[in-house]
Amino acid sequence: MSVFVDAVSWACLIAGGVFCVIGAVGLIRMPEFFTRIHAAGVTDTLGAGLILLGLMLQAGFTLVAVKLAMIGVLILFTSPTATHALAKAGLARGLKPLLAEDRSKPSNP
Amino acid sequence: MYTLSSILVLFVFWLLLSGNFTAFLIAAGAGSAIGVVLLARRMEVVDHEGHPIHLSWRLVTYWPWLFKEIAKSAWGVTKIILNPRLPISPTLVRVPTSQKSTVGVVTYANCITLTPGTISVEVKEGEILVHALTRESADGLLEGEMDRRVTRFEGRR
Amino acid sequence: MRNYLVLRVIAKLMIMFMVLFALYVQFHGDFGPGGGFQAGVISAAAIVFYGIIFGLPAAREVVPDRLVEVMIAAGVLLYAGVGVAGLLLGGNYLDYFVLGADPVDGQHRGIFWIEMGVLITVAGVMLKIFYMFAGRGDGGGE
Amino acid sequence: MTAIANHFSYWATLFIAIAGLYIVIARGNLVKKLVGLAIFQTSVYLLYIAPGKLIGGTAPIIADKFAVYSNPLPHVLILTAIVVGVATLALGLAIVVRIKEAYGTIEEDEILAQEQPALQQTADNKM
Amino acid sequence: MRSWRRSNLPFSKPPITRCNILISQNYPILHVVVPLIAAPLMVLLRHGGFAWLLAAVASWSSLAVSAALLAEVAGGGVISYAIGSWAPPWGIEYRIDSVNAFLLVLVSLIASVVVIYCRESVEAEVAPEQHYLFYTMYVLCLAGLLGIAATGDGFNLFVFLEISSLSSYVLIALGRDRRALVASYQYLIMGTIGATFIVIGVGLLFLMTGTLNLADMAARLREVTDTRPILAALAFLTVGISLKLALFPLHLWLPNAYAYAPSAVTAFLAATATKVSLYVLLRFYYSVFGESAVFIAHPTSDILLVLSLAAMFIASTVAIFQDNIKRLFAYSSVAQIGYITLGVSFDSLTGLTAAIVHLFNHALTKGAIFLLLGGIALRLGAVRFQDIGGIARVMPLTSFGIVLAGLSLIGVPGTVGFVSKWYLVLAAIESGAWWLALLIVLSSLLAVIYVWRFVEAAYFQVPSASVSRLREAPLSMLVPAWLMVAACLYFGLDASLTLSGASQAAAELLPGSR
Amino acid sequence: MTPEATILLAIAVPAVGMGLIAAAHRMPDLREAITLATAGLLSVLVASLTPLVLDGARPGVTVFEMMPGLALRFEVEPLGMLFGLVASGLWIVNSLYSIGYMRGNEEKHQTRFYVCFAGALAATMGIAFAGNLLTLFLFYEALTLITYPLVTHHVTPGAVRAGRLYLGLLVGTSIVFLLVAIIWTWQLAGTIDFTPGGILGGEVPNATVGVLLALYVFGVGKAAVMPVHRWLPAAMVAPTPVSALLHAVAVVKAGVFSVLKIVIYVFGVEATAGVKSVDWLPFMAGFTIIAASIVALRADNLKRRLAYSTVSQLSYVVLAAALLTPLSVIGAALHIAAHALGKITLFFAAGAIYTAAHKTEVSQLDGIGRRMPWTMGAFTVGALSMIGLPPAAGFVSKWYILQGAMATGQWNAVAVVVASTLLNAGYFLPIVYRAFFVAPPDDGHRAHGEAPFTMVAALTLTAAGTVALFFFPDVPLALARQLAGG
Amino acid sequence: MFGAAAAALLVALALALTRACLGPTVFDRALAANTVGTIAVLLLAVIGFLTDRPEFLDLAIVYGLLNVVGTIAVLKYFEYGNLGDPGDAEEESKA
Ligand code: NA
Ligand code: NA
Repeated sequence: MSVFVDAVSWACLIAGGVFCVIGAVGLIRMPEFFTRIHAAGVTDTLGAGLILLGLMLQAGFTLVAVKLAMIGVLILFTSPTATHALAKAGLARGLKPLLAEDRSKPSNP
Repeated sequence: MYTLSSILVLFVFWLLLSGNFTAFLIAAGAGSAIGVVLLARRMEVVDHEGHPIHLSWRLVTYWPWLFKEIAKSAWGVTKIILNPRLPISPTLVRVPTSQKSTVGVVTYANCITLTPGTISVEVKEGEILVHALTRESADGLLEGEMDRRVTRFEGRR
Repeated sequence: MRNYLVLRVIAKLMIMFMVLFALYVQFHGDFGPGGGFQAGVISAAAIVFYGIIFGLPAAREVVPDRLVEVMIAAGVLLYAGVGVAGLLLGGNYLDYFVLGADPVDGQHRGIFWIEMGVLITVAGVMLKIFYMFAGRGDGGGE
Repeated sequence: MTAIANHFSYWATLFIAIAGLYIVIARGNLVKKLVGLAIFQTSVYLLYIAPGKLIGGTAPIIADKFAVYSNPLPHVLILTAIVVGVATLALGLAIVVRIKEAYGTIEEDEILAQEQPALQQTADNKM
Repeated sequence: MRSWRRSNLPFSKPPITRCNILISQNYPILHVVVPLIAAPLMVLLRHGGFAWLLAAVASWSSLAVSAALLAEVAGGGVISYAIGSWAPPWGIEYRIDSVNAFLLVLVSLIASVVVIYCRESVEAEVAPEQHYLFYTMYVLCLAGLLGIAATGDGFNLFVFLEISSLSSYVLIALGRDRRALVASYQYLIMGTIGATFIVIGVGLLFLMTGTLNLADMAARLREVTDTRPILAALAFLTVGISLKLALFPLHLWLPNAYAYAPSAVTAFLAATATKVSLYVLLRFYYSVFGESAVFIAHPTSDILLVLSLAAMFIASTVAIFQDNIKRLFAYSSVAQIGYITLGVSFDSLTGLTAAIVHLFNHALTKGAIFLLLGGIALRLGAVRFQDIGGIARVMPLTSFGIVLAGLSLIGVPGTVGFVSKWYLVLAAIESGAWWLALLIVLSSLLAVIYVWRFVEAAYFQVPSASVSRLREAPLSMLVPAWLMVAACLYFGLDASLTLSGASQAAAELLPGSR
Repeated sequence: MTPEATILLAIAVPAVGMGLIAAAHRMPDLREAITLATAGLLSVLVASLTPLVLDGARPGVTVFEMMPGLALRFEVEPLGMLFGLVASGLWIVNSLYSIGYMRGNEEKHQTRFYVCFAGALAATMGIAFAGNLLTLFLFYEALTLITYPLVTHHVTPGAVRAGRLYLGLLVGTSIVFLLVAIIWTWQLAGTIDFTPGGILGGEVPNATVGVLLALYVFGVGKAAVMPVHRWLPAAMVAPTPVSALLHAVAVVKAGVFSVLKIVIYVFGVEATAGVKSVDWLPFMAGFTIIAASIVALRADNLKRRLAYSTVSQLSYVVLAAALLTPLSVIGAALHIAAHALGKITLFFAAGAIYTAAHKTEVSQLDGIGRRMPWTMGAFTVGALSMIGLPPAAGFVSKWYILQGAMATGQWNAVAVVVASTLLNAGYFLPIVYRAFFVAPPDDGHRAHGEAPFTMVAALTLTAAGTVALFFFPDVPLALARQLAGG
Repeated sequence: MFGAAAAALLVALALALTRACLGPTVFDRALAANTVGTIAVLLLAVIGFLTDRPEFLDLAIVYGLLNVVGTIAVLKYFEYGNLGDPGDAEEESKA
């Protein structure tokens, strides 16, 4: 049991770390601001979630796990909020997204 | 009503954090919960928006679906990032919303943002302006699956 | 920004938990110094968050300027007062051991009140700073 | 290992300190200078985070039921340094705000330019 | 060494006999605590007059406590006081010996005199709603300076340094000229860089020795083999402290700060702040690193010597060409600091005595001058040469006081400046460098020039209409200022007290040469 | 009254007088009365000490310790006694003269003038009775500062310039050279008390002695050895009583007094006699004597001529001290007194001419002796004393100096004295000749007589003194002999 | 294993910091800073396990809270020019 949990938790940690790096790579690779937000999302969701899950598995059913869960919930609530605020502010301040297609125009005369 | 339930929720939150159950800490927790709610009333943030207690039990069914969606779309974005050609087709799109309450709309908007590949840029009357990384993810959103689930999660009052 | 839907809802959700978490840190920090500082920062951050979303006037109504100043002073006074109390009870300055029936108890009490002083001061100072700058400036940066 | 950690903290300290100082010196904008100053102060935290030989080994925060903790705890020191840094930054910004109100600018050269005519005038008066 | 609360354990349980309050036992901390408590009280009460009263009481009690401490250690004793009864090196130790007791008395004395002066001066120069803020910062600055002097803990020293620095930035910014803001900003930048250098230096020593207690650090440094970080620490500390004490060429913040601060602030800071920084330098050089590590292993002496000479000549020369008289005397301060560091550079008992006694003497002299200039600023609004022509006719006491203190700057016998010069020249001759003795006295001729610029402006010009209307400065400002002038003359004629204190302190720092 | 109290009173009386004079600034008559009373009291006090000193006593008093091992100390020895007598005595006469001059010329700031004058006397007494170099230095600087307002009395741009030079040279040299010399002495000998026979004897390397002597001689700028003499002619812008103070009563006398005292009590006449490194000093002094005389010869302005004459005469004292023989030391001491009496007479006369006739140039003095016989008579006596001819005091002092030089075979010095005597005659006798034997020009100037009575009385008194010193040099000679006897 | 996760997080941190330095717009920097914050929170949690000091979790929570407040403060500053504007003028609400 403990070996199995350990293995899963290691896997989660590694995968989480990898996703974090991938998100960060995306942050570098993406051509402009709005597309970069999507890349950051990978770090915020899958990366963070997997690492926290891995740690929780290590902690077992303890207070530490509760706190880790709390961090998870915190990220769950704040990350999209901050991201949304960023995107909104960018658009409001005249940042033009690089678009392949703009389907918002018709309803926005 | 909101006040009492808020105090209760905060007190439970305290106990969860604390893990220590000495008389002093429990008393401190109760006192803190009451004090915080009093402060929050002063700020006028104790209402259905600030304390959506009515939604709590529906989380059980909604969150697993959400996590699955997040994992799926995150994997999609990962593939794009790792693809040397970086096959993106950024798209702006307006997504109609069917939620009745502000909490519902916010939940929908945040869920859109939370799933990688789509971000809500502006929340307006009856629709959300969404920026999608690819046409496909925009199309996926327009199918309305998430909208329906959030509306169901929001429930009818 | 009170009409900024997403932020408003999230802020309303978070603020109470932030303050409670601050108090949690405060009350559980009595074996480790620094609890008061973190608690002060978090509770001030909660008010600042409120101020950002609902506007400076609203924040000023919840925590008036005069209260902020009193907080700063009272916190420092509390800190120094604990020190003097140790001194008056026959110990050295900031001597916790003489504050209770036995040294352990005394240390608990001493640190608790010290940390309380720190919390109040730090929260006061952070708010003071926020109030000082929130109303001014028009994008002096880039 | 400790030695490497120590040296790492030396170099990191040095790097951040120089970077911060560079900003302080090179930038003419008073706010940017303050940002540089804040970065410069950050270097201190790094230095104190890697204490090689603390008296009594690790610094306990919660150790046993009742333990003696010693005062030179790195994180207390860093915390204090942060408090000092925040206070300095806040005071600096407060002064900059008042400079802006008094001079209408926060660019160093423009402020100097405003004071220069005054100097010129005193020189003329003396003639 | 006598320990006031001797403890061998990390903490010691003192005998719990309640209410055996011996206030005198707590003297080593009280002089800091009293102003520290006074500060928040002022903020709570927000009343200018009350704040002044509180500041006065705090300053005077600090003076009384400091004097008692000096009397206690005058015989060469050391008082060790453990904050919170945590025995050093675990806890923060306050350590009073004849060196810092001397400084404590100086700082609290100046504060006590200046605070009387503040009543009228601050009324005129600071907006009424900011009076309580002024006095809050004043006592905080005092507490910081006293704390720096008293503490035996490296990090605590940094904290007090920042308390005093931050409050002095505020005090300077309260000046009514808008240039005060820029001066305060510049000082903030330079001062923070200096303080950060100092805390980096302390941190390096902490890394090497694992202790922050200065006495303990000194003992452990002897065992450290890797000397490169220690050299780095020495360099960081030297540069940092030099910034704070405005050692040439790191003095750039000083002239504007002194010129545009409120008069009382200029007097207080000029008389105390740089002096306390100098104490820190001496403390680190002699008590922590040790004389041999600083002066024999490295060319510290030569560097200090060159910089001091540069300060003496260049700053004095620059002073001559100033139009703003406060700025003139600010540059003179930079030059005078050069004299002090020159004394240190000799690394001899006489040199150190000269440095310490000049530290005291210059505090009196500059304090007096800036207080008196404040009187002119009060009446005239400005202290520039073109405005003060013939002012001696309408403000005879103020002008004559400045002349007397100016004579002390020059080093005319019968003033404290002469005593300093005597010992500096003696130290130079002792070290075999009689050419240096000539340079010392030559540089004081520059002081003759700038002091005489004032004399000629004040006495030999016909008062303009605006000057003729002026009255003598109010008594509450004249009395403190003339107290300082009188001290300049008294300690100039009878220097046995100051010299015995200084040589005792020097001997304390340089135990080998006693 | 104990001698100790007398010494302290001698300094305190003029100091208190300053305050009283200042207090009486609205009542000129009372003010001048106080001045005269103070001067008289001071003379009595100083004179009362003379018998003691003549009997070989050296009354002294230590006031307090200024720095460890360095006390503020007074001690009366023969040279100081002599200087004190001259200064306090001449102050009476000078006060008398000043009253006439200041009122006659309607000078401004008269109170300040009398206050500073009294202060200058207090400082001079401190110098005369100084028991060690530190005390001497203290009062030396005090004298410079208190006389500064006198030099700049007229507050004209010229006066301010002269004041700058006065202050710059005197304070500058004293701080740069004298102070360093004193501290060096202290470091070498462990004491700076004036001790008969000197304190540097033996232990100090010869070269150091030479350097030290140079520091002292040029450090005492008031002795006006070239090239630090320039302040003296510049200070001529001051009113004549001030010039008298500078040239006769106090300032320059304090200078040469200090040099002589330092040579006798710090270096020691015998101890230094064989030291080669001090040989430069007679040459420097001799050069000053000759060079200043030549300048005086070419000066048309009367006060300027007198000023350069002073520069020249002062170096007699320095030269005499530098000869390092007992006889020349007697001559040096006597010359201080003789030159004081003679030069004050000359300045009084110049001031009287200016007050009565508003004439300042030598070339304007044709026939003036007929209108101002008393004044020009006194002038003649003073001139004789300067030249060193009987029956004037200058003869006595020069005689001793020459004897000292010849006894030790220092023929260069003899030559200097002889040459300078000729030069002195060359620039003084023509004035006497013009005054009495050239007819006054018919330029229609208004007729004038003598100057106000107090002035004439004063200059007559000093001229009489000059002659008296020739015939009755007993007291000064006795004091000077004690000096030489060691 | 915690070490590997920590190393990965450090790499991610470095990349995010690179973006923060590169910009080019303020919003890019803010985005990068926000990501840095998230990574730092995770790093703190991992370090807590690595050094067996669970109190780092509290630190992580504190950091997370401050991160979001900080990001929003920066955005508000750039959108409104100051932090205290109530922003009532803006029309967005549907509630
Ligand atoms: Na998304
Ligand atoms: Na997203």
